[in-house]
Amino acid sequence: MIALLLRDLTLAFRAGGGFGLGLAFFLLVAVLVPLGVGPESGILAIIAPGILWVGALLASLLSLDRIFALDHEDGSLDLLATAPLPLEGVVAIKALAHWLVTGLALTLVAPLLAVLLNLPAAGYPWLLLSLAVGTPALSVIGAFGATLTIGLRRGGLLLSLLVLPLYVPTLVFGAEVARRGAAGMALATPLALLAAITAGSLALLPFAAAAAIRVNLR
Amino acid sequence: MELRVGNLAVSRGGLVVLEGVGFTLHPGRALVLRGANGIGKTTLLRTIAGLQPAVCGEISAAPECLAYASHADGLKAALSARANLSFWASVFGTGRDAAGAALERMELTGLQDRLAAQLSAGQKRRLGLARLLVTGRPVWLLDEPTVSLDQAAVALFAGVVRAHLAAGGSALIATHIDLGLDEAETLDLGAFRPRQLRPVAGGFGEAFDDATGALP
Amino acid sequence: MSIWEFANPRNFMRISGRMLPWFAALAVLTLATGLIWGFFFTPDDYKQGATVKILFIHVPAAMMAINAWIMMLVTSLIWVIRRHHVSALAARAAAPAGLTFTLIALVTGALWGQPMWNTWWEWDPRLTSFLILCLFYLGYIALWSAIEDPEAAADLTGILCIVGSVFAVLSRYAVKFWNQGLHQDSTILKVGEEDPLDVAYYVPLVISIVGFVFFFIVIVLLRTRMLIRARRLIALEARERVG
Amino acid sequence: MPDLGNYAFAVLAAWGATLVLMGFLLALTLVQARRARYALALAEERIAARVQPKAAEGA
Repeated sequence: MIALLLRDLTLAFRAGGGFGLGLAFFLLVAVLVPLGVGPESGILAIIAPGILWVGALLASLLSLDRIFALDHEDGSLDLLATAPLPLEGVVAIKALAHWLVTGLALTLVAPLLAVLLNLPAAGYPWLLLSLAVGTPALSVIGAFGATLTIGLRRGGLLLSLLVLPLYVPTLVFGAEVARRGAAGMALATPLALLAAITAGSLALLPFAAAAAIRVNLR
Repeated sequence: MELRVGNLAVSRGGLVVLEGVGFTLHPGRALVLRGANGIGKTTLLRTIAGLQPAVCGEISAAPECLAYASHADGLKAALSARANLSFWASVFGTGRDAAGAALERMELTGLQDRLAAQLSAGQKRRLGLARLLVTGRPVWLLDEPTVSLDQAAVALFAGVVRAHLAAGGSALIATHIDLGLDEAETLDLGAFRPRQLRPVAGGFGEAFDDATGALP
Repeated sequence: MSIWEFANPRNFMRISGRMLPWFAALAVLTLATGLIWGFFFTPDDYKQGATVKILFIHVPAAMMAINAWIMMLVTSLIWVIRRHHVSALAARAAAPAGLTFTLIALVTGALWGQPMWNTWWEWDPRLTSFLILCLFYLGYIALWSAIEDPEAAADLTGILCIVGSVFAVLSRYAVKFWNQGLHQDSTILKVGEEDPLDVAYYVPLVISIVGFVFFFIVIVLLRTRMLIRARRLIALEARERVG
Repeated sequence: MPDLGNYAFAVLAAWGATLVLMGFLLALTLVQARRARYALALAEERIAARVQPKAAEGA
């Protein structure tokens, strides 16, 4: 299991692995939105939590189709399926690797980009916390979506269409936590619900994803 | 570990392509599968490896004793030869030394730090086959193992298989090339081809094509 | 006769072929009655004026948009658990109907919202939920048509439908939480309470709902029969190729 | 025709859109159903034509 995690991380950091891609996209969103909306810091401060959450969501969407499609193409998915690892574990590890290179990285750079967007000072810890709690759900849900489109040649666009509606609850609660944090409101309820979605997805979706992989291998 | 296969039927694309397949593979023996292209050698091997469900029949060996090597080598182009192999060694829990020993056996030690992307087709194939050595599993299922190997490499690989058999392992090989294995018997799959291709029971094909005439 | 008789495509074709004209007649009858009554013979509402006439298409379409998804969930579960092929095809057949109803609910909602709330689009929880439902339908239909192997397509869309249902319910509550909304609560089940839906609207509305149900049944039957024929065609061609 | 007052546009547009969408769904379904029926009938005929001579030889 650890070997698989290390391999996926190594591959992500090697050339063409897509590690920088998500971060660069995230940065672009944070730079382009003020250019589009206008430089008024009051408006930016209000929309900052939402923009950062949507940016994080799209950045993590960007690299989803690599999770399984590459392994399917070069045959390692077959070999992994016959290896002494449960497929559910393979899915969980791959989602974890995806989270480490996208979700975690995005969480860590989010405060820097929040400066660009004039996020009120009170919002920083909550923005970080909401991303840290919510992005694992984005990776697991995305990994599930990726297993549905493994066998398709141009599955990228379809994958986005399948995954986006599944992302809605995570986005709503995650952005709500960040927004309420920035406005200094009570946020225990959305935070608890966000954590519940993450925990539930982590616990159940690997099984659905493993079933989908088995269907695709046959 | 004895691999016994009895009355096995396998399907591809919703059609039964082989049925009544039966053989026993004893430790120390090899069985070469022969048959024209498209007869279902790959399908049979994948079914035995547990990657796809059998239509019916028994396979005695648990998937835990089988090591499957497909057409594709499952190599990561961005990793070195050694890193590729060490990964599989740790997945199969055979330890750090297994990868080095396997590289040596397949005469890849000199290339171990090269990225897999920079290996030639034959070298990649050898690296893919070296993976079998690090699985530590007794029954090898090999799908066209000699593709893109030159004569010397074929002989090298035949030696590796022979050593595996001598150590009490066994191998089921789909190939057109004579590996020169004295321990090998041959099984012609042509005999198991159904006289008329029929859809799998319970599949979409059978449900909609029972050949009893038009739908009402 | 057990309901599983339908699981055999041949039985399904025979029985559905016999039932189809009756359902079609019922659909025409109830739809015509409900809609004509609703459009021509109902009074204007004292608050909403003539726009209340949109009720007779908006409410049934919205109900059927959700019911179609529920039917897809049930048939997908039947496929995943009991592996009856007709069930998988019925799930596929229901999707375009569900998508159409969702679109109708959205369009009529927007047209109704404009005079009432003074805006074409409001990020109201119900409207937003329907927009998300629309995305679910699109993804489901796209996945069906993208996968060639029929068995794999049925399995993967089944898994998507089951997982998607859970997330659809979650989205519903998430969106409710996110914005309490302008939308009035559903009043149809509150007859007899304080501000009930007037009986003058109630009867034609129920008839029109029944009409939408029959319309849905007719569409699903027609499409399932079409998909069964398409499957048999694929099976025959496969047989022809291999000789 | 009932008097729709100020809301004529909203009501007529909503009803029109509904009828168009439902009509489109019905028409699409009927066309697809007809096409499937036709294509299948052709294939059945072709197969029947191929099977019958064989059966005659056998007898």
